[in-house]
Amino acid sequence: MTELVTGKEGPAAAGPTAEQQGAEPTVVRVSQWSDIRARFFANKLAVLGLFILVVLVIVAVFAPLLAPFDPLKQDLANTLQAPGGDHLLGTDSLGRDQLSRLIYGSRIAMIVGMASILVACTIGIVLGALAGYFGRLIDSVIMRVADVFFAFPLLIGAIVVILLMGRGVLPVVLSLGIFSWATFARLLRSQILSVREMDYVHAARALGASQFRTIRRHILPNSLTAVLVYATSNVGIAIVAEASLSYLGVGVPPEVAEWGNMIAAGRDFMGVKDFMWMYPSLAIVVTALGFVLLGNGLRDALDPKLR
Amino acid sequence: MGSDVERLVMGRYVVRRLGQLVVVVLGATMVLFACLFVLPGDPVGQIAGSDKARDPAVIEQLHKQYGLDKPLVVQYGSYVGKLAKGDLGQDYTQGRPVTEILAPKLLNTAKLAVVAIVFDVIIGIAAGVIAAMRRYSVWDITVTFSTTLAIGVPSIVLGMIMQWVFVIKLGWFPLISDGTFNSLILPAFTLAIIDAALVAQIARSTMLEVMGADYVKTAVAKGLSRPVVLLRHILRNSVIPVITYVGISFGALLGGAIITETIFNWDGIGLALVTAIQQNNNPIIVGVVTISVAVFVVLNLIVDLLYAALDPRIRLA
Amino acid sequence: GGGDDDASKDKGNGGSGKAGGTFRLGITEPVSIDPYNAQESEGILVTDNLFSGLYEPTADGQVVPVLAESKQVSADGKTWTFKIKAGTKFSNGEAVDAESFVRGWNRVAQKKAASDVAYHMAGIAGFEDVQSGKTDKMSGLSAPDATTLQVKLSAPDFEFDTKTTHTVFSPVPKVAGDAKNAAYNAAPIGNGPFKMDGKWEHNKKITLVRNDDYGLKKAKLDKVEISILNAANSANLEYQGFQSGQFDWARMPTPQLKPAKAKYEPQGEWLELDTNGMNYLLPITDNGPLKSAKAREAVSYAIDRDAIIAGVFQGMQTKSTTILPPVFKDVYTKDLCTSCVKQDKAKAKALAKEAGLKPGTTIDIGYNTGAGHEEWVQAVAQQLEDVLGVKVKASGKPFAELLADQQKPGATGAYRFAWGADYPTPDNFLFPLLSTSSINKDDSGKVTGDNRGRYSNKKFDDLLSKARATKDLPARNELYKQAEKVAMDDVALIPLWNRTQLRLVNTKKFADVKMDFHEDPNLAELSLK
Amino acid sequence: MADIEKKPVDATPNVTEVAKTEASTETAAVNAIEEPAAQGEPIIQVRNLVKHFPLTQGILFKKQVGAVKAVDGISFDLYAGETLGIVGESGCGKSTVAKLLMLLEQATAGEIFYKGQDITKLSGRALKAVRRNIQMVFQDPYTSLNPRMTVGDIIGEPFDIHPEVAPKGDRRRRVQELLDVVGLNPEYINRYPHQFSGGQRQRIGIARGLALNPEIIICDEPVSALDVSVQAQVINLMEKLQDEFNLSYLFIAHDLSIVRHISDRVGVMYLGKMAEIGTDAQIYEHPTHPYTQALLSAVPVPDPEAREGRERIILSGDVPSPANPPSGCRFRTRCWKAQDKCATEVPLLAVPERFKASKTPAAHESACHFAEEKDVVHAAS
Amino acid sequence: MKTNKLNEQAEGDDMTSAETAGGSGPDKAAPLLEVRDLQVEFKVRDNVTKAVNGVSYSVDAGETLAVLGESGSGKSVTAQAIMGILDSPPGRISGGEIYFQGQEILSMPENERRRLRGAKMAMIFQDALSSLNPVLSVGFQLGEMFRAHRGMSRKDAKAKAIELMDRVRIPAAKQRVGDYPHEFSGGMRQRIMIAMALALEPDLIIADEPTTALDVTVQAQVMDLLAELQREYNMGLILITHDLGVVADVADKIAVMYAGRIVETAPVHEIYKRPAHPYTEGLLASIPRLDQKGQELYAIKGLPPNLQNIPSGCAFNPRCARAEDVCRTDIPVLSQVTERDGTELVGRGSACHFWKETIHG
Ligand SMILES: Nc1ncnc2c1ncn2[C@@H]1O[C@H](COP(=O)(O)OP(=O)(O)OP(=O)(O)O)[C@@H](O)[C@H]1O
Ligand SMILES: Nc1ncnc2c1ncn2[C@@H]1O[C@H](COP(=O)(O)OP(=O)(O)OP(=O)(O)O)[C@@H](O)[C@H]1O
Ligand SMILES: [Mg+2]
Ligand SMILES: [Mg+2]
Repeated sequence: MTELVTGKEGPAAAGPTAEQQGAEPTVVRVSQWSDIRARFFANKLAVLGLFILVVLVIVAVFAPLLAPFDPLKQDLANTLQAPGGDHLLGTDSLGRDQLSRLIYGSRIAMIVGMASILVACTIGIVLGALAGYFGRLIDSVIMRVADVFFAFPLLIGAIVVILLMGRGVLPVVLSLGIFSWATFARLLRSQILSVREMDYVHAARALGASQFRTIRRHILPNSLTAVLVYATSNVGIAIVAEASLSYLGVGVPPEVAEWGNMIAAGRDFMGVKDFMWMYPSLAIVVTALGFVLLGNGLRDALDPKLR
Repeated sequence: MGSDVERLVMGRYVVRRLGQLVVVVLGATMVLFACLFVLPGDPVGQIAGSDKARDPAVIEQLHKQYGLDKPLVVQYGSYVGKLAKGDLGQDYTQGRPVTEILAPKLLNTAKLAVVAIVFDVIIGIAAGVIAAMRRYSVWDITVTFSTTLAIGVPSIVLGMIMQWVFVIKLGWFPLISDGTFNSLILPAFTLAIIDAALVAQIARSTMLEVMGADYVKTAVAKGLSRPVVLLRHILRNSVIPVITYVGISFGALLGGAIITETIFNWDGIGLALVTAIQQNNNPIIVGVVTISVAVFVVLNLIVDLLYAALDPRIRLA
Repeated sequence: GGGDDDASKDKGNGGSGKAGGTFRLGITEPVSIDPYNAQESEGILVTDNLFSGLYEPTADGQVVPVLAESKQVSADGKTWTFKIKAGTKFSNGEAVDAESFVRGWNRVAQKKAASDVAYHMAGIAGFEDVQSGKTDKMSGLSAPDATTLQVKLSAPDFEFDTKTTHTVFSPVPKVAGDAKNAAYNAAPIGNGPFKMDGKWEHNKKITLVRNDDYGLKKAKLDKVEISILNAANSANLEYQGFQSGQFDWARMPTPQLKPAKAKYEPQGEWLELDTNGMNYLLPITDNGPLKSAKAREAVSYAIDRDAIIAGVFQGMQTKSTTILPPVFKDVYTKDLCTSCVKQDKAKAKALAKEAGLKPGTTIDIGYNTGAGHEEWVQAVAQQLEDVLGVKVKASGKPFAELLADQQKPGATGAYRFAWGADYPTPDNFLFPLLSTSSINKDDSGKVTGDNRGRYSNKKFDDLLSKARATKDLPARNELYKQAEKVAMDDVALIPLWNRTQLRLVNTKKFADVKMDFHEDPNLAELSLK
Repeated sequence: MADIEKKPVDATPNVTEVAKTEASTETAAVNAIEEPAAQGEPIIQVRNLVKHFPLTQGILFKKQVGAVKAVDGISFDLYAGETLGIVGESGCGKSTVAKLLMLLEQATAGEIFYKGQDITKLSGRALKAVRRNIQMVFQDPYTSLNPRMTVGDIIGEPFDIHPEVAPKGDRRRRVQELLDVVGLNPEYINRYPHQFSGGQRQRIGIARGLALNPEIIICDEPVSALDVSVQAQVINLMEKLQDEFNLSYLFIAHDLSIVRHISDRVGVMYLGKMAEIGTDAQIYEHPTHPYTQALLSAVPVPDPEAREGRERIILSGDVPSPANPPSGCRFRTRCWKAQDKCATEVPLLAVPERFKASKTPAAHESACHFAEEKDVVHAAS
Repeated sequence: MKTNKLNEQAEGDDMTSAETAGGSGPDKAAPLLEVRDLQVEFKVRDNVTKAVNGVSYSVDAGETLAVLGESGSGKSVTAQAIMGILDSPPGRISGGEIYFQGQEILSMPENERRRLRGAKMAMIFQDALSSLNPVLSVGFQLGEMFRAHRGMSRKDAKAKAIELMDRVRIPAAKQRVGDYPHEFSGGMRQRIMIAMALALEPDLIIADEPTTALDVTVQAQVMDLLAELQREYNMGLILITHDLGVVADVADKIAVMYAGRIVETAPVHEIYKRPAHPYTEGLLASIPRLDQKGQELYAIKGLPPNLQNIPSGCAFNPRCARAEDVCRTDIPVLSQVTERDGTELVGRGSACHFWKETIHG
């Protein structure tokens, strides 16, 4: 390599090698992700959130193994049993084992939470990316449509869709998805609008990169993080919304072992059989908290400002 | 600067935004109309609350009365036509004007929402300010922790717990919501708490941001006293994002009202919606949605105007 | 006997209680309080106390005269002539005469009224023409003089007097105008023991005060304060209100029934009554897995009503073993439904096998949501699955959808169903629910009548026709009994439990409080202690 | 550094003929583009380039209510192997010119000839060929590198886009070579941009620009964001590379000292127009446009000895908005020489009449009605 | 080297205030401002950034001290410590004293300190736009000075604000007094900042890169104005910059910072001719000059130091051509620079083990 750094008072050819220049002592050889991972795992609350969710996922996956009873098995001779004995968390008004229902409930929570966010994310990302990248008329039209959806309060919108589709897991997933994509689209669009003007995007275009390549390699990877963080923290919100729908009697059918249903069933027993609504409530709180913590942790870990 | 010109610009902006409002409200009602039309079942096929089917003659007469005998497009057209005059049609059970039915309920919900927003803002800003001022202190940690917790607690749960503790166990508040302030506190608080936590977090982070801003350094360097710096230079700039958030959250608040009103039986539009759904009382459903969408859009307009009023940098265009 | 002409029958509240006092209770928002469209217990509570008609029903299913001094029915059962008590007035001073009855009835039947309860008048000659808007006066109604009301029917009906117990047959003053008179609808002026104090404050309250000019036996209460509660949990609110002394009459939420009973029964504040309604499973009898009577019987045997009542209802309901509720004392035949008496898995299985119900058969059970049916439907579903090995698909829907489901051609399975009598006659159950003519399919095959189980049996229909043409009450009742037996043998309906009503009553303050035929407190008779 | 013969003093880009090559087919166009440029010949000729950014309003359908005249009729030539510096105050349109040349923005009007081809009209293969030959180095080394790609990916991306330049197996080696060329340790290939300092990142950007062996590199303020002590490293590197690879630079900067140091010719821009253009000596020692004179006089000279004697021209007022530029000469609102004529007549960029005949260094293009020589830099000595 | 040892102890912790760092000039009467061995650190996450590591300098009334140094060398942090507007947390003054008009101000109660700010010492920031409160009118912000320190009424303060805006040559001050910062151009904003600093005619002004954000031609306007006003009021001025050109124009003396330390101090004329520290030397050499075109530029090799991990010994040693072993182990103190014959050069100091070799070639 030729000597780049020379000068009139030429520091007697002190061999300015690249190695020396670059050898910043603090820069450990880490990839971006391991960096993020390290930051994430340094955050105790975030780890707690992750732990909660991992436990939940395990519970959901292995529900049949973990649940002591069939969650749908009624025992009319033993309804409303207080916690303890055979039924650790008691039984409901049809004599079904509360613990088993709680365990199976985690399945619905996880499936609905994740699937609905997946739906919202997919619609939001596609439309947001179109609006953000192409701008002009496409942008205007998409954003006005987003406004309409944004203006529906989530629950109201969801109820309308469920009215249309009937009760069940799929309608719940779709309805929650359909009424939360607008935020994703807006978020992604604004991210893209700023990323689009970044010099590295210009650089790629200047190199002759195709539009597709520019979007895929440069714009999306850099605008998606915010969306992903939002998505993570929103899974919790979706789970709560799902339980709320069941609570209102428009979610999944009442026989399904689901937390909102359990709370709804226990609601009238307030002050009489409080265990009925308290345990499922606790489950929702813990789950929602898990996602909040995970989302916060991810946000902090991915925030370039905190680097 | 030329205040006339500014007023003109602002006037045009408001007109344009109101135009947007019309577009959004029309879009929303159209979506809804399409949805309700596809629903199975004749909304007036049955005598309210019983298993008895209505007499075909009566059904026919009711169809005529509610315009259900006409094609959807015509129904939608006449709905929009009436909407322009502030008429939301008649409900299917009592045949009373929807506006008349919903007006007191809207008022109730508004009461709830306003008190909730007041709670929201007061609790949120106070907590946020304390946390930001005493950064890294016990206060800060407490606020961070409790806001995270509050965000994680869904309102169905919170509402039930509040009811259990304060109504059933302590008996401090009435179970029957009679519209008095006393019966308002619990639902409003339930409705407010999640947003209050978010407001606190936003307030905290914007406070911290503002506290680190150069102009705050300038203010301190000018030798201003702490309260002046805090109130005039920090707080004023921090409330702007809070206001924006509160505006947006109002929509969510209406959604949340469904839950809170159901739990506390607060006779508002949220509860009306849930009831109407059970009864296929479509005019009420459409009415509630139209109202909440319109309220949301109008509030956002107000927030934008407020935003411009508070931050001279924002130019409405 | 409802054929009594004794108009001055003392209702026997023997003057034990004092006059005065305010009775407070909570109801949900009624559809209407005007006689033209008052329909459910809440609306009728008000209308019934604002208006007095020809006859009224008693809690135990009898018919007693009010304004009717006498009645006469022609031999063909088509012409009825009522003598009306003279000298009574509406609360605005207007005299109550035969004309006011004619006015009231025509007002209901008019097309514009679109009254949900007008069909009770369907038997009056000329009703069709009024309903279709051709004219606005029923040709069958006339008032030859001020105290004579003559009613011509289009078909024989020896129970027309019983039907007039319904509030829809109330007289109205001239000011009532037509049925869409909003001012009158909100504050009806009537001729009842009470009158409106102010107007109906929607979703808030209705206040009644004693009508001191009432021409019959005056009420003792000064005032009735009716709070209108949120439908969403009115039972809870009523119960809470009762506990806090805010209400004198209350329903209770199911989970609270047990503790409430334990507490209030010993104090004499617990009221329990099997009323005029029944809860059924409505099987679709012309199609699907329950087409055969054996299949239906199998289902009936498979249900463990006792377990459900004990588990889900905490023992607060009574099992039903008949089609007609026990309130019809004269026709009630306990345990008519043998398959209802006790769950019998073996019989159920055997019958199912005969009927071809096997694993893989799916039975749909439809019910309406948000009305507290979720749990017992689930319990029934599970029992059927367990016992019969079939697959049960329980689906909850909003009311209108459920109705559409039941009505649509090709419906199968069973539906949750309940029926309450509008007036105390077995005919009001048997005819609309089970007669072939109540199926009423329209051109598209949609069932528009109330017989949505599509039960059709010539023998049953004949018995019913015969009963209707029988003037003599005991003979009539006997025919009804036979008809019920026929239907029950076919398991045309699967009875589940009676409509048992439970109330709390403030007996510390009030005396003689009873539940009337409409499940409301007998406001006109109760008194202060 | 490059030792290009100074252009003849009467070289006036507005007058020089554009040697247009009408390529009938795409292949012909590509061939014309791939033909190496002769040293000293114009390689890029910009003619009357205009870029207006529309100011819009509207809900669903936007209507234009005005325009920011970022670049408003600019012509100049860039010769093979030379460095053309462009200076001017913030917002005068320098970056916009760069983006137009890079075809990152669509020109509102005007032409850009590259080896005789109007590249604003190209597409497809020909456009790709142009892109291979013209590269850019950006001002901000922090935003010009994709934070989620490794250095190897960043420098290797040009090869992904133009696979014909380097066979797949060869790419890694080429990337390492490039790292070596710009003075970075080739082992850094797997690192991410955030692990480098500003100066190092700028080198990465340069390496990316060099990857395709371009003929022209457009540098938009390549050292402005760097620390004083690092600037010189990068400038030296750029000069060395110019020699080594026979590059032509369009070098944009607001630091006049650096521009002079690196440039053979310099253009001075003001509010979207070229005020003056000439060789570095002509501009720095014999400026004839008042704006250039003011600009030069305002440059702080890091020599306290020089400061006493210097005549400083302090301009009054601020730069007008490009959305609403003054009529006539755009500089007239701040010019001490302005007369009525300046408000009505737009001065053309041309060698001023009075110098045309003479062979003085003042005879270079200047867009001023009252062009007059004034040596501000050497005023003291 | 004796001085070395001394300073290492100082690094330890307990350096008495009597020990003014280095030989920064002859002892006159108390200077307007004197900073002694100031140390500031920032605690960010688990890291401690040592932003300032023993800075000492002084300014007299009417004098302009230019503080030079590249980005991150601690120039602004020192200034903020003087003004008492350090971000704390995470910032913390971990040592040193600051004397203002003979009074130690770090130990002063906050209330008294506040009264100094604005009234006796004022500061101008780099980015005027972000340094002015965006939601308050400039007139209000100017007037605040008078209301806070002089207890003036709103109306009087406004009149004063207009007067000030006139002073800094803002056209149509009366009409524009109610305008907001974003409605002004960059140059005008910076002039408003100057007006604010001058409002109460303070004795000391600290200008932190006042013109870096401005265009070349506007930069000249603003620097001119500032220098003129400084002369008029006979204020002490600390001018923070990394532009050696600006320094040459206005400064009387210079302090060069590197990695949180002063590496060289000198009267302005001398430093350009004979730098006594290799860093200053490199800095000067790497500037291309308008009038000296031709050769390759001199470049200081290597990268600026990482403040979380400052090289041992002389922080500049990895980039220094003269570095020897001692430079990697011993921290050089700022010592008096002398002529070859030993005569002290007034006001000159260098923190280099080999200053002699540097200055005398
Ligand atoms: N995409 C755009 N949309 C609208 N206006 C633009 C856009 N890009 C640039 N401009 C405007 O065009 C003018 C010229 O901008 P440009 O970036 O070319 O200036 P510059 O000379 O590079 O300035 P600087 O020295 O600050 O980089 C400016 O007024 C700018 O606001
Ligand atoms: N609020 C803060 N929090 C954390 N670190 C800080 C803070 N302020 C300054 N620093 C650190 O202190 C060091 C010195 O910063 P300072 O602002 O004094 O540099 P400077 O010499 O003024 O540089 P520039 O020329 O860029 O303004 C920097 O490394 C910076 O990261
Ligand atoms: Mg630029
Ligand atoms: Mg600084």
